[in-house]
Amino acid sequence: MTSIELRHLTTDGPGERPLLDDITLTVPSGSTLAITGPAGAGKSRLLRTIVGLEEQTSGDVLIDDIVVNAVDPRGRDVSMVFEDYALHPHLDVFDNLAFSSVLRKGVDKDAVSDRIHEVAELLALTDLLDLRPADLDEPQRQRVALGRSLVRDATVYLFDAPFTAQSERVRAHVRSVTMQWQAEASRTSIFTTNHVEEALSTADRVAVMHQGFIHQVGTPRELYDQPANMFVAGFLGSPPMNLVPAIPMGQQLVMPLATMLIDDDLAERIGERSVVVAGIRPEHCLDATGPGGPAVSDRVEFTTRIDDIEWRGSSQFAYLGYDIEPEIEAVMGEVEELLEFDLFQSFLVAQLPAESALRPGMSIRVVVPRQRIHVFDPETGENLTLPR
Amino acid sequence: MAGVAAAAMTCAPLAACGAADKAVPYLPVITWQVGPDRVDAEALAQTCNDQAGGDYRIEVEQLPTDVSERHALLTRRLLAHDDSIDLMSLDSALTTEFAEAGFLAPIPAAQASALSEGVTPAALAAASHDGRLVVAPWFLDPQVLWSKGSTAERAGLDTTKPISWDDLVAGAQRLGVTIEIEDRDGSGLPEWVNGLVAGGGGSLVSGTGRAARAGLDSAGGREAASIVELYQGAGVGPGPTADAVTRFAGAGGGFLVAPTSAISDPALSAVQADMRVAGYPTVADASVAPLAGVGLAVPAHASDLDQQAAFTVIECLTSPTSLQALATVSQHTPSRIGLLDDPAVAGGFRSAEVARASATTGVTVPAVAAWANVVDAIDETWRPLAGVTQDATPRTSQAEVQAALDGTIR
Amino acid sequence: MTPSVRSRLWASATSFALGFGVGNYGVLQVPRPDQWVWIAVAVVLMLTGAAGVLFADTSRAVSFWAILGVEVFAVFTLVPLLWTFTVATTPEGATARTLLPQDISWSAFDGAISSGTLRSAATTSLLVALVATVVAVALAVPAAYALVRLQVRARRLVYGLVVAALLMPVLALAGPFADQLVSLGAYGSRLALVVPMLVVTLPLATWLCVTVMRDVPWTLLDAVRADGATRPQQLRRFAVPHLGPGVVAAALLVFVAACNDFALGAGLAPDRPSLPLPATLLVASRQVDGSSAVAAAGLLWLLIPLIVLLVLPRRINHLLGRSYR
Amino acid sequence: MRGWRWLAPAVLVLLVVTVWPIGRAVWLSLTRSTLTGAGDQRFVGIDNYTDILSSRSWWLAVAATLAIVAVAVVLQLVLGLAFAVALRRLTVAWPVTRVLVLLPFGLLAIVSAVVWRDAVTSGFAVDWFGLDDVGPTGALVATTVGEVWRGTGITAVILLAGLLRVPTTLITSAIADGATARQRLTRVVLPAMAPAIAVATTYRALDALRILEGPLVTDAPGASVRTASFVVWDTTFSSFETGLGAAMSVVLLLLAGLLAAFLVPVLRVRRVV
Repeated sequence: MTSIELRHLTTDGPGERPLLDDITLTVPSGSTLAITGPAGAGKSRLLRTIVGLEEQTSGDVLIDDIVVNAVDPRGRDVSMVFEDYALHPHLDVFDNLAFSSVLRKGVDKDAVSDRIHEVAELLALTDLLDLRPADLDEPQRQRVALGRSLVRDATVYLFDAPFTAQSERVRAHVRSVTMQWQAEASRTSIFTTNHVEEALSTADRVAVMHQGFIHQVGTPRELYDQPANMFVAGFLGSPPMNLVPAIPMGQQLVMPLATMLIDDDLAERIGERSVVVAGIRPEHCLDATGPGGPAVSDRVEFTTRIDDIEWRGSSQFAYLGYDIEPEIEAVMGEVEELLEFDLFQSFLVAQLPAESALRPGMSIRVVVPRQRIHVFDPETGENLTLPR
Repeated sequence: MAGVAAAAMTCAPLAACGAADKAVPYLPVITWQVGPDRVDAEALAQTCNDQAGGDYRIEVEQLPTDVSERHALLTRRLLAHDDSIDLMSLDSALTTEFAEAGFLAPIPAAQASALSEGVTPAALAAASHDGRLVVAPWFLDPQVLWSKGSTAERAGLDTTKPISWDDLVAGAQRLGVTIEIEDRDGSGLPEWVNGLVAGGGGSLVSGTGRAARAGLDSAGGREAASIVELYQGAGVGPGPTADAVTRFAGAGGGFLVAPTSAISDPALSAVQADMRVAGYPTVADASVAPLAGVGLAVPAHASDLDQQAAFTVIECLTSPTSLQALATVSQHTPSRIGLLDDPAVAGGFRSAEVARASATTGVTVPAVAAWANVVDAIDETWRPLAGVTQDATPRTSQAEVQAALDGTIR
Repeated sequence: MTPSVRSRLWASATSFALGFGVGNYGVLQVPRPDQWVWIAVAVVLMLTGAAGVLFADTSRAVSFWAILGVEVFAVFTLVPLLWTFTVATTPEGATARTLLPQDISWSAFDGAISSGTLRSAATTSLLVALVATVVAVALAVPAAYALVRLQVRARRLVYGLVVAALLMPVLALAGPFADQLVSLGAYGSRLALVVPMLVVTLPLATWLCVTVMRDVPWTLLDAVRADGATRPQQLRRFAVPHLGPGVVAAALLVFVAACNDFALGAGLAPDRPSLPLPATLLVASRQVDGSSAVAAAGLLWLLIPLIVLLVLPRRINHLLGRSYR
Repeated sequence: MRGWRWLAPAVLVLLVVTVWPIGRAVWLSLTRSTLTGAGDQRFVGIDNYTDILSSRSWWLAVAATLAIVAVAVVLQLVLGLAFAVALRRLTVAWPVTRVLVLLPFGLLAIVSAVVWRDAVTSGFAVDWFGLDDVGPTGALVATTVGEVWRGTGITAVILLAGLLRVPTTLITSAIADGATARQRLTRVVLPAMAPAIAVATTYRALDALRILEGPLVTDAPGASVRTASFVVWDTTFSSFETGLGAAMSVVLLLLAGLLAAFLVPVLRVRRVV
């Protein structure tokens, strides 16, 4: 029904770095965008700017192709769920649910009441309608906040971390209810989340945001398979991608534990760089003797000792330590400092099947499909393996 | 008592101070609380101090001018057994209340007869309670009619005999002069009403204690209201005011209804020589002048020694010399009216004849404990004067005064 | 035009219009020298309006409505205080007729300081308030502790009693107290004022101390005790730093309240030596040049709360705000 | 019951200093007596009460008092709220406003009453607003305004504390939902700070009920408007009619109790200990 577009949205902060950094985004009508990123990335601010609670320094917000920079929140008609719920302590749940809907004149009270009951049913709030927020627990309050937004008939829906308080079990349900409701009327929505999986599994498209900057926007699969840069690569996935320093030496890339051959294309892109960063997802580090291992043909392989094993029920993580030279470590340190994000570790994580009998202290032979290895520029973070 | 304490305090720390060797002579310091009358208390005290030759020393302290404040303050101090009161100039109107409250030390029998000798009956009554003298009668001023120069003649009034209010108002109106009524401390209006009611043959209050009955809703009361109405309607003056004397001395002033002592007011110094006196204006036929004065009283809570000294002071203050000064300097009518016949006084007292007559025919305020509240009640109902009518005022005022007497809400 | 710009422009317009109105009324209706006050206020308001227009389109996070409100608040608060000052500095025999002082004469302040009556009254007030405050706080601290921390049956009843006593018209008790004192023969002594004064101080002290106690991090006490602190150590390490400042602030407020009590002091004392300052000022106000003396004494007396406020502004505001909510 | 050991002294003293005089008032109110002991003192039963309750002047005084209370409370709430809103947003000025806001409350009520009376009888307000002789009633109004002035600061402090407890997201969320400024005030801010408003109202109402200084300073013979507390004062300490004064005191206490009993449930005042 309604699309949202942001053009070069920038908000200056108190310091050097802007709070929102030249954000350009399009959320087509009827689609869902998830914004994910570490705490302090500027996600909430972005939502608040779209609603009109905060003003940008430059750039435009467009709702339905109309620039709404000078329109107040009432005029933008956007519904927003706040991270801390913003429930009215003096109203009971029913009135809280009704609150946003009855602010405008000419509301059909009966229709609203019906919708409230409907939404309450969906979010398991029916028994709580007469209670006040003080009597509810954290997840219930969050559901009320969510419900308040669902009851309302707005052009666009913004959810600030809407599922965080829900227990693992309920979260899936609440999420599906919300998404279903969303899909039914093909409503446009944006939600933020700290949970990478949530973003990947729920939204049509995902934006990865950090330091006020959108690093990449795309479908979940695009993001996962073809991270645009080192940050996106390091942020998505759990456990995160292994990022190791690598030194190009002619046709070879020397990594702490292994050495991989590089093709001409990649070699050309690496160019004169003396150090790059190689990224390998844990699930692509396969036990050569385990399932899938032997089948890999174009492979990089190495043998090392297992430092530790973490058993996760459905799988196991093997920690494989390595050493790097101090000057390279210094370079890595600088990158982390610039990004204000912990990317590098001094070990590789390999995901092993749950039934694997490998134990700490034993030696393991690891194979990695060569095309699964990403190579990044350590300074810009650019993914050198992506076709241009 | 206070004096001893003070002496002891100052001496104690100084072992070598002069009086340490010999016994400190007891010098009672008598603090004399005086009201806003025209008595030159300092001078009288000085004279007595000189005469006493060190038996006591009088210190004068001034009480508030306003009658209800003075009443409230004195009452509270007496309740608190304030030792800064050894002797007080007590309005004759308060005698009953204070005596009933047990605030007043009875006059020693030895002095009582001397003090009441030759005192007019009204003054004696105003100084007594339950047949005992509780206050030393001092002066009781009758109100008289003062006029400036030939004003009375020009108004066609015969000053040799009392003039009626009707004639007085008409005369003043004709001449375009005012009739000022003095009210130094806020009790002027009740005293005026009291006098008018009595002149009309009634009495403001009859009976005593809680059995007292207000007599305003009567022929006398209505007579009084009609005169106030007449006075107000003629526009010949603002009624009882604090600055009546000043206004009388001014250009528009013609008559002044005030006590005999008014003439000694500094504000009248310019016209003093030219002032004439006549009896208090009559309501019906009789001239009934309001009588108000001051007695000397000693608080019951004072120590024996201080009481003794205070009574000695009273003896001095009521001595012929002091009363003479009272009559000739401040023109107060001494309670011992016979004193006016003394040639030494007769020359210096301006209104002797009128005063002598009025002091016997005049009327004091009723001897009821609730008089202070009656003052408030009359103030409430008779002010503003423009609102007084002979039909309504006596009735409403009757209720209020009765309530004040009964101690119920007004 | 963004919403915040619009809001600022509205604020500016209001401020300007208000300033214009004030200025015009002042010029037309108010004689000098007070005219200058009106003009000054008008100028400030109109400048605010102009500044609002100038700064409307900047990203500065400032609300011109708030500035306008604070300006009105300042005028509202300060004009009567200025008038009090003017009354206080009016020369003897003159009557203050303008808000701005015409001739400043400090004689009323001199008089207030050197007057034996006022000095004795101030001493009475301070003395009575001090004793009543000390007694009340000593009783209130354990009571508040019990109300906040311990299991007390009828807690609400006790609390209701405290609140009722706090809000009760004290005047209603003055008469019976006076009657009692007279029959005990204690009417008129300074110390006799202390017991009635507890009616003012004790509920207030309890009420404020409850607020103080509720703000104390009690888990810290548990931690200190778990660490094995002895009683004196608990007192030194926990009670003094965490309870001390709040109780001191509460005591100061109680003290000021007791100093400022009128009805009890005026009813239970003749004029001396036990008449406290507020009641003495009532008597003084009826005398010649009384207003000047009253205003001067009032301004001097204002120094006590002012010092308390200046020393502990944050805590006092906090305590008052939290107590009465 | 360990708590009572800590509580008992305070409660005991409080009971002694309140219940004792109230009891004495009740007993005195059944007699006709004076503070001085002058006049005969006797038991009159409920005569004093019937006198008071059937007295027109008493009920006029009560009506005047209630009118003053209502006006004072409303003015203080409105002004206090406006100032609290302004003060909250201008945090830069806090060091100054924090002191300024409570300064009037520090001025003695009697001083405020005297100067406000002077302002309208002979002072600047006469010229500013072209006042003619305002009389005792006008002066009483002025001192009431003075009381409003004194109390507005403390009201603002209470309301500010309440306002600061309204979560900011509650307001921003309402803005996001498209609430107008008016809706935000009436539907979000005021309800959320209702406890503070309730306490401020109760506290200011009962405080306004007991003001005595203004009426004392402005009273004149024949004044048409008097307040209940003034009448109590006048009866007890000017006329020294203790019996009648005690009866009035009891009625005044009942009046305060009724006012509280009306305000507390209506405003749902509650403060959880």
